[in-house]
Amino acid sequence: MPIITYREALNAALDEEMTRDDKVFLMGEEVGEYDGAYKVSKGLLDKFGPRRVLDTPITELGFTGLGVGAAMAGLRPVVEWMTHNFALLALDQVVNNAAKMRYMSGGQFTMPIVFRGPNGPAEYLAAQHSQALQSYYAHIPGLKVVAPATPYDAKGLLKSAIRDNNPVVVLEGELMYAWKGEVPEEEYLVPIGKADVKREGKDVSIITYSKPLKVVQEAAETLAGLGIEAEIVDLRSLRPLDEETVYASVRKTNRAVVVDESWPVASVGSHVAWLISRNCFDMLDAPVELVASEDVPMPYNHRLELAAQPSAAKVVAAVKKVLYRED
Amino acid sequence: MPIITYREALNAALDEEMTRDDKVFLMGEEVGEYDGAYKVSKGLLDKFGPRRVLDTPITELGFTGLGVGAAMAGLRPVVEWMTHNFALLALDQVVNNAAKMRYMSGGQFTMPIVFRGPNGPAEYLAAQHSQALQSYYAHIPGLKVVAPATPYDAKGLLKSAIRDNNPVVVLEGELMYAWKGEVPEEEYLVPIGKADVKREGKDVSIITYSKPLKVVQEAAETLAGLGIEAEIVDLRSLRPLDEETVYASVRKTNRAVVVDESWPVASVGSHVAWLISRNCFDMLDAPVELVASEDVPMPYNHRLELAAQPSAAKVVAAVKKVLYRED
Amino acid sequence: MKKYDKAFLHKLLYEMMLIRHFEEKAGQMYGLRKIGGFLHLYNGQEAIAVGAVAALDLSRDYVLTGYRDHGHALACGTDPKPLMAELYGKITGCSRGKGGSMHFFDAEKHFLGGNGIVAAQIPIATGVALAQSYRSDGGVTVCFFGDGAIHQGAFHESLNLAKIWNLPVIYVCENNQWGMGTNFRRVSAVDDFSLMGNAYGIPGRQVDGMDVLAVYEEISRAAEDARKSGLPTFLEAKTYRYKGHSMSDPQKYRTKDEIEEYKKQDPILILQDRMEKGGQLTEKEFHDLEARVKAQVDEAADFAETSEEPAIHTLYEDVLAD
Amino acid sequence: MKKYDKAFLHKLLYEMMLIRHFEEKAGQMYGLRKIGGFLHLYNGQEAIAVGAVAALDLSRDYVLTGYRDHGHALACGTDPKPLMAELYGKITGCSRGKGGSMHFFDAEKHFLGGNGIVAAQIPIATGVALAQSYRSDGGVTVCFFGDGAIHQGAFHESLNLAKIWNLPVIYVCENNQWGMGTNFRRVSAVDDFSLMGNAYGIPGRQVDGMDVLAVYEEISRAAEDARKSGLPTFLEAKTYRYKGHSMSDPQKYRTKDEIEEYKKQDPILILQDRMEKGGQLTEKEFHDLEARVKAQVDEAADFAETSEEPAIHTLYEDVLAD
Ligand SMILES: Cc1ncc(C[n+]2csc(CCOP(=O)(O)OP(=O)(O)O)c2C)c(N)n1
Ligand SMILES: Cc1ncc(C[n+]2csc(CCOP(=O)(O)OP(=O)(O)O)c2C)c(N)n1
Ligand SMILES: [Mg+2]
Ligand SMILES: [Mg+2]
Repeated sequence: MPIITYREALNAALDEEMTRDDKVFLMGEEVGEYDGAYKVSKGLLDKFGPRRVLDTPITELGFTGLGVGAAMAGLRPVVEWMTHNFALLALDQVVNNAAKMRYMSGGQFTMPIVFRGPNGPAEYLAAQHSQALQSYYAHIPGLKVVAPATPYDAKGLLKSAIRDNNPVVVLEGELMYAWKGEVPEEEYLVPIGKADVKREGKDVSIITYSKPLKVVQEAAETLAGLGIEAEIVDLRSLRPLDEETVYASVRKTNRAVVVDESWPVASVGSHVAWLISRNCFDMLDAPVELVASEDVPMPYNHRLELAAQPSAAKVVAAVKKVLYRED
Repeated sequence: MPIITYREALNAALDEEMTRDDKVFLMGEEVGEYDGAYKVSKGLLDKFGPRRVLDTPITELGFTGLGVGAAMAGLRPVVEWMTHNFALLALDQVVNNAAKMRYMSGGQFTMPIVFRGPNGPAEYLAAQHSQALQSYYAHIPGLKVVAPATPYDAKGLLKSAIRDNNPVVVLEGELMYAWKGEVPEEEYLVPIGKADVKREGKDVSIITYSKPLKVVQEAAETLAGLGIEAEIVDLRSLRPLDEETVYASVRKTNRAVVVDESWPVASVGSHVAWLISRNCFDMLDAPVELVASEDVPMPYNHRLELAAQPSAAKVVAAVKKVLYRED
Repeated sequence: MKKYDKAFLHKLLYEMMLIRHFEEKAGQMYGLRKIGGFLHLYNGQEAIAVGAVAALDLSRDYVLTGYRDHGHALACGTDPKPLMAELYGKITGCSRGKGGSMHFFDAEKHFLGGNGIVAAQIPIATGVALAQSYRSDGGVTVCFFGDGAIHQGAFHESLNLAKIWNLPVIYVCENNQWGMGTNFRRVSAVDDFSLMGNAYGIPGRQVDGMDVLAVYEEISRAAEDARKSGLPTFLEAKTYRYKGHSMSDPQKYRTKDEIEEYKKQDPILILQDRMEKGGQLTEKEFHDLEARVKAQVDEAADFAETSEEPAIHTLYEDVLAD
Repeated sequence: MKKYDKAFLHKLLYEMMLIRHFEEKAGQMYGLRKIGGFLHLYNGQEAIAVGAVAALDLSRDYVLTGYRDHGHALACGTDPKPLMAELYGKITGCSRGKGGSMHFFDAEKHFLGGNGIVAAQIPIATGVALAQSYRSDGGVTVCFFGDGAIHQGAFHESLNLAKIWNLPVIYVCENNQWGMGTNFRRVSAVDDFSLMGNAYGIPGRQVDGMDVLAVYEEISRAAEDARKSGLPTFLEAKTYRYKGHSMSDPQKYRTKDEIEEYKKQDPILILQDRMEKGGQLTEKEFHDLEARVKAQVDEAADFAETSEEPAIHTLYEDVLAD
């Protein structure tokens, strides 16, 4: 199978869906002539022309709202936010319109729109440019939220998101764009709402999604060296959440660690940790641990920045804790 | 002790703090000549004049940002949002500037600003006007978040918020403005970060805050009739969270139900439920239950609207569940 | 006046009267607690929705507005029955009882709401126009909003986008003088909103919003521009709101005299008077119109009254599409 | 030229040279990976920050800008040492290594940042001016932002507020032609931004942003207006960005020739030339200035290099004030 980057996988998904359906178009800052701030849309303007690839001014609220209107009128917009940090300016349109239009109208409208862009910290970018904001989207009924962690999932989920008749938020990652993985030539979709067991194991379930998958995989290697077999559940989809796959894993391992790069309070991470605590109550041999980012804004200094985020060492420590193997 | 409304308590807090400190001023839509959309600022324009009570145009992002600047320059703004629903438009200024300015500048600035207004559903207002958005604020390091449920707490917490050198979000409630309670004549403060046991009991801990306190109190009465003594912990402050008071209660009762009127996913409610699950793991005789709003946008129809929210009946059912007294 | 045929003028008059009467009935029913929440009535502003929509072709054009949306839905031809039922929160309501007064929608009639967030409809409408331009379908979108909405950033962002992309959108600011209790002059740097298009190279004009034919003319012209060359237009329609902002508004900010003064310019009276003078309306015809309007609104109220409440399970419906 | 005294001109020249050299050094150190993340250099635009700040009295005035903030901090008189140390992420940095390039701050010098969210500083600066007006302290706030920022709703909301409340704020749009890879004409409905004040009754002017004295004059005049009558001003300063948007910008959107063309108008060259012609600068004096600038920047780099990394526990500091 060809090995391509996460960036290329997203690009291929856009390309295929734009080829398949003339209603699909891309809009956002620098998506066209600049080929995308992170080059996800590379070549699409050349291929599809300025009708289908629209460079916007810096007006997150405005162009997001235009996307909502275009979707109500029957198009299938893909709105690229240069990063999710900037999308806070557009949140009203996402929460109050995209997510609620169908409900408020008693089901008269579909809202086939995708909001996508990099989320979470990259490197040396400080507080305003390093937020993992998935909890804001996951909180809202009427949205779907996906967070692919591999090129395969990125392509398959973005294609599903574009075909979905509901607003779907796609969480990518600047540092993930260069990650590589196998992606088949043939067309495929990854369904929204299905978690994926990325590693099987019997001793502990590590539930994660998005960029932290990498540190979790590193941690799993380290743990294997200690004779601990971790199972890794990649949620992939945060809303809807595939609770059953999570519980099935915990039923097997009786221990769970959730790893999430957002802040801990009122987060997807603590929510999943509670769901497991409640729904696997009788199976749990230890409290569910959460490895989140530190509860502080992100600093610029790189050492501090790394210290603020989930790391393999933190994951290993949390696993040892749920196994009562603290040294 | 005099009995006054929640609205009057907030008004008194504003009045006293504006009297005490010329740096304190109020700005927002209709706060002046109209006496406030919900009359919280009644009489303040007459008393303090237009320099200290500013009617703004409908520009949530703009005037919130002005507040941030005024606070950086040494004033102590109280920004009233007509409701927290509309403040989604201003969230960027709250999250990216108010909450982070101190951190990004290495501690050079204080940010003495209060953001306040009604939060959560009232009646017959449908999806865009009925959101309980506390989880958005509680998620963010650099903010403080309070949610008083009685006139006493409202006055004491708002005064503390105004004196705090950090951004404090105050969550009020349209339906709570008419609630009455005892408020002393003498000045007092309620410290930010202290929960309050509103009812003592030994059989179950019900952890709640803000408007749901009322249905929880009703439920506690019903439960008392069934011989079940519920302890009610009113969090009052969501960030910082007084975990110790919560755990002390659960240590006593061994069972917990969290009641929160926001949506369940990635919420303050599910976070607190996880904290208890983790930190009282060995004490818990049953999984922690969460009574939240239904995971749907709010409908207009009143029966549906009530069905979407926490009710005394739902709380009673959850308590019975954690006591394994399901009928 | 001569150039309009009688049937057209009767239609305009009928629609304005229908809106007026619908609003009166809604106000009454609010008083009887059949309707709850915020109810923003359109009395006084009827000429704007009616005159504007009369200039459109709703097989391809679209209309969006804010929360004061009853008049626009009726002008688009939505049956008053599901609208009144919506106010009652019934399952037969246009939005199945989920939207209420602020969230009227009629996808079929190309009425895309109703929006409770001040100015949120401005970018959305601009996006609808983007879809029209994308499909080159010759359609036009009319976006209504109030004098209070014009200061929101969304207005500025949208106008710039509409201009740089040549979108067929007509922005109509219904300046009814008040945004809740705030006179527009108190919160606006300029008195003449038509200036505000200049910053985006968009032609701005003022129109007498009490004169349904003037509105019709302006929108016709703007729609033609939009269809031909994809040019956006910005229109300030001067009008007045007779009722309080919503039902709970004590209206201390204005005098009864001020209201009475404006009522002399009543859009219905103006048209009625002109038609009578032009020989296009007899007294009998007017009474017939009144009777028809009354019957239609009564029928709507009956329909609302006798319709079912939504079943509890509908709470969980319409969240997501398949 | 005659009316400026020599010391003043030398100061302007020195500051522009200091900024230029600081940026060159920062760029080099980025290449050596001493500095990471986004680094937005100010080369080409020095006349704007320097000319503007020269017209201010920073004992009572304030300055705010966006993420391309090195020049403004230096123009405000912040020592280059803590600035360079900030770029290195050191504990001796102006923001203790927490802010980096986009978040320079110097509370003492009344430099209030540095902001990474395009246009977010516009309402904030307007709020600083509100505080000045509130205290009637005669102060003025200057708010810098780019041609890309002007389309954000925050701009529109702020200008209206500044005008209705008569706030002493001077908005300076540094039109360097490009917002990242986007030429300003491609995303703007109007070519002449100075028009955009009209919608708010705010006087708008264009100024040659390569001419430090022209900028100084305009800001002096605007500051006087603001101090005397609390009037906001809007200024478009035409300039050019020599370097890429940030260090990772391949700059395919423009030609080398375009850059070279603009460099002929270099703000430092222009002033230097005028001073030489006016007899206010000898070759020796210029070399001395160069040597001083170089020494100061080298010293800053040494300081940054030899400063400590922040201790891990500082991660948890500066979140909340007491
Ligand atoms: C973003 C937002 N802010 C505030 C409100 C509350 N609000 C509802 S209507 C209104 C006044 C709007 O006035 P205008 O735009 O003139 O419309 P009119 O009511 O006159 O039709 C306000 C402040 C809101 N719904 N949305
Ligand atoms: C709200 C927001 N949207 C997008 C970005 C990403 N971004 C950073 S700088 C920039 C271009 C800004 O151009 P301009 O305002 O002209 O300033 P210049 O870089 O030319 O100084 C963009 C799009 C951002 N930081 N904030
Ligand atoms: Mg109005
Ligand atoms: Mg620029």
